[in-house]
Amino acid sequence: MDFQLSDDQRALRSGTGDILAGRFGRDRMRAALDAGTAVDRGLWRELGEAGFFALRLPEAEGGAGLGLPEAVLLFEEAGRALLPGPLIATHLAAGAVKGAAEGTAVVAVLEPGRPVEHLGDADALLVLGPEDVGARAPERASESGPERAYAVTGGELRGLVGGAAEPVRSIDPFTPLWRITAPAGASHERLSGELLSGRTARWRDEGALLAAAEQLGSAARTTEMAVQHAGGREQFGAPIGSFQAVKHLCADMLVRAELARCAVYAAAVTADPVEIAGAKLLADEAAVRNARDCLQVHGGMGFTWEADVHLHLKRAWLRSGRWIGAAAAEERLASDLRGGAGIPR
Amino acid sequence: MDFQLSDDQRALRSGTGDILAGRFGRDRMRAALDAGTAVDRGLWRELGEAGFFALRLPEAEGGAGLGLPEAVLLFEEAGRALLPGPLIATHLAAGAVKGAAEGTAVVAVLEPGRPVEHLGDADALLVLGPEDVGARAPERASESGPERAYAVTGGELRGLVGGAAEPVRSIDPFTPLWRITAPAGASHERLSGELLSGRTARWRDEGALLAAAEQLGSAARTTEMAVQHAGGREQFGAPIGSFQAVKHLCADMLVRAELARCAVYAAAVTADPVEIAGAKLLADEAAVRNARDCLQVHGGMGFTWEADVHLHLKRAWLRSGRWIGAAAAEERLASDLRGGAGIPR
Amino acid sequence: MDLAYTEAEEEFRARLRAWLATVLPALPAKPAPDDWPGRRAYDTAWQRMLYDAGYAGLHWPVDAGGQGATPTQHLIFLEETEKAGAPYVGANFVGLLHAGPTVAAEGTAEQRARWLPPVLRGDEIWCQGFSEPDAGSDLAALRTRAMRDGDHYVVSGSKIWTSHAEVADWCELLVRTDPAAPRHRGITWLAMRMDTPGVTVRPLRTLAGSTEFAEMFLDEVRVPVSHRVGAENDGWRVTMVTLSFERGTAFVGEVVACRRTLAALAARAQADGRWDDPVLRRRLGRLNAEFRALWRLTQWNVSEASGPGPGGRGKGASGTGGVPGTGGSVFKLRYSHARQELYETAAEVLGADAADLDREWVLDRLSSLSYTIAAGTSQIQRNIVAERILGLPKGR
Amino acid sequence: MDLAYTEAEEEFRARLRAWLATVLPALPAKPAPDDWPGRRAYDTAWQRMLYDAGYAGLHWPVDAGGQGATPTQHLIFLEETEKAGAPYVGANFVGLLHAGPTVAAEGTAEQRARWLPPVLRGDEIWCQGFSEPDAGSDLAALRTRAMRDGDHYVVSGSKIWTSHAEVADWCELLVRTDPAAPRHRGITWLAMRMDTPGVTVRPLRTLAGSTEFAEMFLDEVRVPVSHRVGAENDGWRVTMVTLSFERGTAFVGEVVACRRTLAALAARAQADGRWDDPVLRRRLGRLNAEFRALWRLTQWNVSEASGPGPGGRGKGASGTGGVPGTGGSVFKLRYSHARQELYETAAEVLGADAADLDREWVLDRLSSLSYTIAAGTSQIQRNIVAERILGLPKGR
Repeated sequence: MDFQLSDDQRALRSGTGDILAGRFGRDRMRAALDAGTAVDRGLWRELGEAGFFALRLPEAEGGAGLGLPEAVLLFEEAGRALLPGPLIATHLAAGAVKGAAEGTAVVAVLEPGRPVEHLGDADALLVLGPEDVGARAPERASESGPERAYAVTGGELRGLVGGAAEPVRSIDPFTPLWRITAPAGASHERLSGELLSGRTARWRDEGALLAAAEQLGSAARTTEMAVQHAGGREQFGAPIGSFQAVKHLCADMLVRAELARCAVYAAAVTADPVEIAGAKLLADEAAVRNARDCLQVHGGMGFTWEADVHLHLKRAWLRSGRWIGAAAAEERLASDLRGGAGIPR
Repeated sequence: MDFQLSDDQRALRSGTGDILAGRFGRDRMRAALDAGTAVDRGLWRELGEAGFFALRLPEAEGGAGLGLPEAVLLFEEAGRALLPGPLIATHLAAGAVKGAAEGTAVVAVLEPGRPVEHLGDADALLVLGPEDVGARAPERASESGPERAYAVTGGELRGLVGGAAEPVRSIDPFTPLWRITAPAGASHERLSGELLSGRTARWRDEGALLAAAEQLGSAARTTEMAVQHAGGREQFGAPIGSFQAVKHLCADMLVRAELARCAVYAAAVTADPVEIAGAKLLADEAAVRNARDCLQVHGGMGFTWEADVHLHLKRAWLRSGRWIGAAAAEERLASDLRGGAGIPR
Repeated sequence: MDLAYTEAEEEFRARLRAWLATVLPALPAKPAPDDWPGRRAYDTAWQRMLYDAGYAGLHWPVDAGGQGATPTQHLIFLEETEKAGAPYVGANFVGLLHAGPTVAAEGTAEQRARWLPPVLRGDEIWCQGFSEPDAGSDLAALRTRAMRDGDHYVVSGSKIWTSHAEVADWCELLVRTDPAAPRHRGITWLAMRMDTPGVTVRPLRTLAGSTEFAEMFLDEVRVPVSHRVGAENDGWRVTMVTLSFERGTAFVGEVVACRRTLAALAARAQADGRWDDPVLRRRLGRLNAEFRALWRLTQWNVSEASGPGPGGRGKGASGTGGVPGTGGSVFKLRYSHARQELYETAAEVLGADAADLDREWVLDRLSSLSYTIAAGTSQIQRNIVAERILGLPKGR
Repeated sequence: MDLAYTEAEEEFRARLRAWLATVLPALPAKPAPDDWPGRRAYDTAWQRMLYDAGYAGLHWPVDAGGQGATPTQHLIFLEETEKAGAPYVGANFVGLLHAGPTVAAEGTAEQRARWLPPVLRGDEIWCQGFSEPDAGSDLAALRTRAMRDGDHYVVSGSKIWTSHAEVADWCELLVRTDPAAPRHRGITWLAMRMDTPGVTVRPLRTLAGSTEFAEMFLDEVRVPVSHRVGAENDGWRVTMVTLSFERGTAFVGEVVACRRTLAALAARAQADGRWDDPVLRRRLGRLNAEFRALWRLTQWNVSEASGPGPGGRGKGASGTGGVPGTGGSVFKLRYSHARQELYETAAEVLGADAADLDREWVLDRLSSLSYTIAAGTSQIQRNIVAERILGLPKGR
């Protein structure tokens, strides 16, 4: 057992961090925000070239042949950098949707009952089957509906955007949302497209894990932001970080981020659905609460548009509702206890 | 509107405090604890003479003719002083069970499914009907079982203590407990005695309110204890109360106690079941969490038997489960919202 | 302990209700959130209606042009206007609730005559120039400098978090007149006309996307010495004395609004089936206890403030009253947290719709993020409660 | 990132399991909680069995008589013994986990030869005399005085929270040898025989009703200078250096125990129908996430400590490791809170039975109240995390 990053993994993470710092540093991030650019096609292709989407494809198919542990390191960096766009859906679609692996296609995802992120920029739309609740995805899939996914492209996609979907004024300026206006609940039934059998449960779990990784990156980043502000900002003749009220907020932020880190990394190694649910639950909580505490540490400055903290908070809120939410995660984790599950190896 | 104590009420409260300080001050309280004395018959009669039990009986029946607002002030002081014994049951039984009003009888109460406090010392036992859940007591009473209460005395009571009940090793050294060993759930059905019609719901609510008042007194007392300790105890060259980590624990304790105070006093004035549920919920939380925080402020000292803080915590735990618990209180408060209840006058 | 209102209080309530029922239906449509001139016009028109009906400055002393109402009458006023959906105090906020009371308490007869009537009539509105970029929680660290030049002060510096700056006539300004004095001793209170040369206002965008606040830059702004209230270097005391005007009523309307929101959330949850989730339902029930108790705490504070003296009955049995602003700290700590929790629960009720800015409660949720920061962070409030009420020692 | 154990590690685990399966059924009955001599005998007999089987001092260096096992092997040992329900380290705690490692790291060859083998064989047990009534969180404030008198120190003062004092042979003692020096500089580490004249032990009753701890009064106790480990006045460093021995394994058994308790709570809730309450069920699910993650954090810390050097790989990518005891602070903060939450949830599962001391988990709930206090309060741990890991400035 060696639950530490290998040298290759460290290099991958820092390399990704460097690419994002160079291509989507704070100045460009704020410029994209001001311009209302969520998906930058050029950047998307660069991400594709850097292997962001093809990471887990076999080398024979043009991928890097790496696994979920490497993928979570990438998505952690993406979360840290506030990188926008349907990164997870495009990553999942690599190999299944043309152009996804290379970053020449932008792929969005439809989860029933939820608005679609970045539909307007999408070249393809993954349509997932119904969500499982209260059980491990594979076990319940047969009970809760057809275990199927579609990839919707071309004319049907344009028809959707043109008619059966309407833009929503999104709480997160980096995440445009579209509401499917077909009769509620049935929307995913009405779509057809390339059938991608047997992937719904796996995509849901992998999507949840990668979203958890983004949450982790965000939680770690807001911890750094809070610490930096607390160390520099003076009030009452001292850095506010010297006051226990602020200091202890920061300490609790680190604890949340580090526990989430271990949960996310371990879930990436085991790919166990229960462990993924736990990782998502803890990472959601870490991202949301750390952004909240970061805002509190920043005081009035944290309430301004100029500070980045609101961007982390809003994105963290959105991700919390995606792939697997708190209620479903807790139910899955409870179900795991039913079997009298002992201690894992 | 004048939501402040009247001069008479202030005098009643301070008079009660004086009586308890004189008759059950810390030294005597600890002596009773060491001796294992929960109910002191002499003190019980003195409480009866001071009007503790007869407070709300009409003057014509030997009472003081006062109301719930005055009763909560008494029970707040009792909670503050850690006064043991089935005070609430005996108070409720005044006028219905002989000797209760005068303090010559000790009256315990049986709530279905819960252990009986002080059964071994009891001269009479109130047996209440089933608990209501999810609705205001009066409305649900007819659905959830016969709205009836019994007073069990004499031979049947002795038979119960001798056979159908067994002592439980209680977590609270001041509150001996007895478990009814008759078939679960049916225990109250098997008992007979003097029928006291139509009182179950009222007694439940009044019992909940008076228990909330005891919790309030305890929460206020543990706040004082924490503040006193924090002001005197020095570590790192300063009183620990000068450190924000400790200071802010104490501030939150006061906030909890004061919000509970307003809830309890208002519920005493209105006697509204929803308001009583809210008061119990907030007072339970204030008593338990303040005792926990008081323990934390005391550090290792708080973990000793010698410190009083554990006595407050253990009693607060017991009271939280009595009369109306958190789940039932929250459901009752939620039901209140169903009607689209507006803003009260 | 009496929660029943007196006959006089009930009469006051009935009259107010009747009047609201008459005038509210005739109000014009509300202006758009970013239409500042429109909002000023709307808010001041409402103030004028209150003035004409005899409700302006309800809680102000009679000799300041107010109605000298009791705190309980003020509570009833705030409760009923909120219930009826009447306009908020809005642009009149600083004039009616801070600058005006300050002038009433500390100004000369001439100053009172000049500044108070236009506030009550809705003719002039005020903004507040207290906070600075480097003086937030630590207000006394303010550095905006005022140098005496004959019968004027020449003021330079910058202020932040100034609401309604774009449309205000006057600004109540705290400036440093003696940099050598101890922090609290070198501060002076000035009334500054917003059209004085050298005043620049720049909108400040919040995370909610709106420009509710502004930054204000002062470049050698000349303020007549006659616009100083209180003595030079006594501005800290002058400002703090006003807090005792509040008398427990600060959040009456807000608590009423929270209870309305809670009832609406329950209705929505029932309509869409989420009510069947006991986790959510119990959470709503808990909030019911919370806001009912906060309402009772408000009544408690108002009753406590109704006694003689500026602080009411002094430190009451509960320990929450007496020192102006401390009973308020107990309330604000709990209220600001409860209201944030209310909107978090709203997000649960909304589900996926919580991401839609056009849904009810979504912008409120964003705005609520400031509650534990603005007007004294929760951290500062805990210091106040611990040190001023509980008597714990100040930190080293 | 590799969570699979190596072949050698699996072999170690298999051998241990086989041995446990052989010896555990033959163990005598556990003594009563307050039977201190019985508990000593039971615990030391177990230690002797470990010694004979080659498991004693598993994590100690070989030259100290230990097995020089890797942190991962130590983790496996703690995991398997907990799962198998083997006896706890009990009365051997201080000797094996603190005093022994201190002597191993800082003692002379003679001291090591004298004190270490009896600890490993279970022949002698140690207790700890560090805390004092006025030196709890602020350990360096200790005042127990040691005056040099020829080749002895004469020690007077009082200690508190001393486990197993009634039955210990030796006490590792921190005393003040230079009252004039800065707080951390005048402290010396001594090994004191518990049967020396002048040592008085008084049981200290906890809120759980038990006498797990003791107070110790020292009245001119003579301790040979040769029983000093490290230099005079260098005791603070001597004591702290031992923490690096821990290598992430401090709470392995506890986390395993928590996960067993959680599974038992779920089983109990299912048996009596409370499982149907989603509020309780989801709370149990949440705790499952919590303790699974704490187990992974343990593996992370152990892996991090497995690198070269006393602190392992130094400050890792996560920022949790490196400084001895700081990764532990992150863990302890979360774990102590989670375990208290576990027993609060147990009380929910128990319902009315939570008041019955004879029910499972009820005494555990009482004991758990100390977790956020003992061995550094959560407040102190947050200071450590904020200052030593995050680099925030010390308070004024």
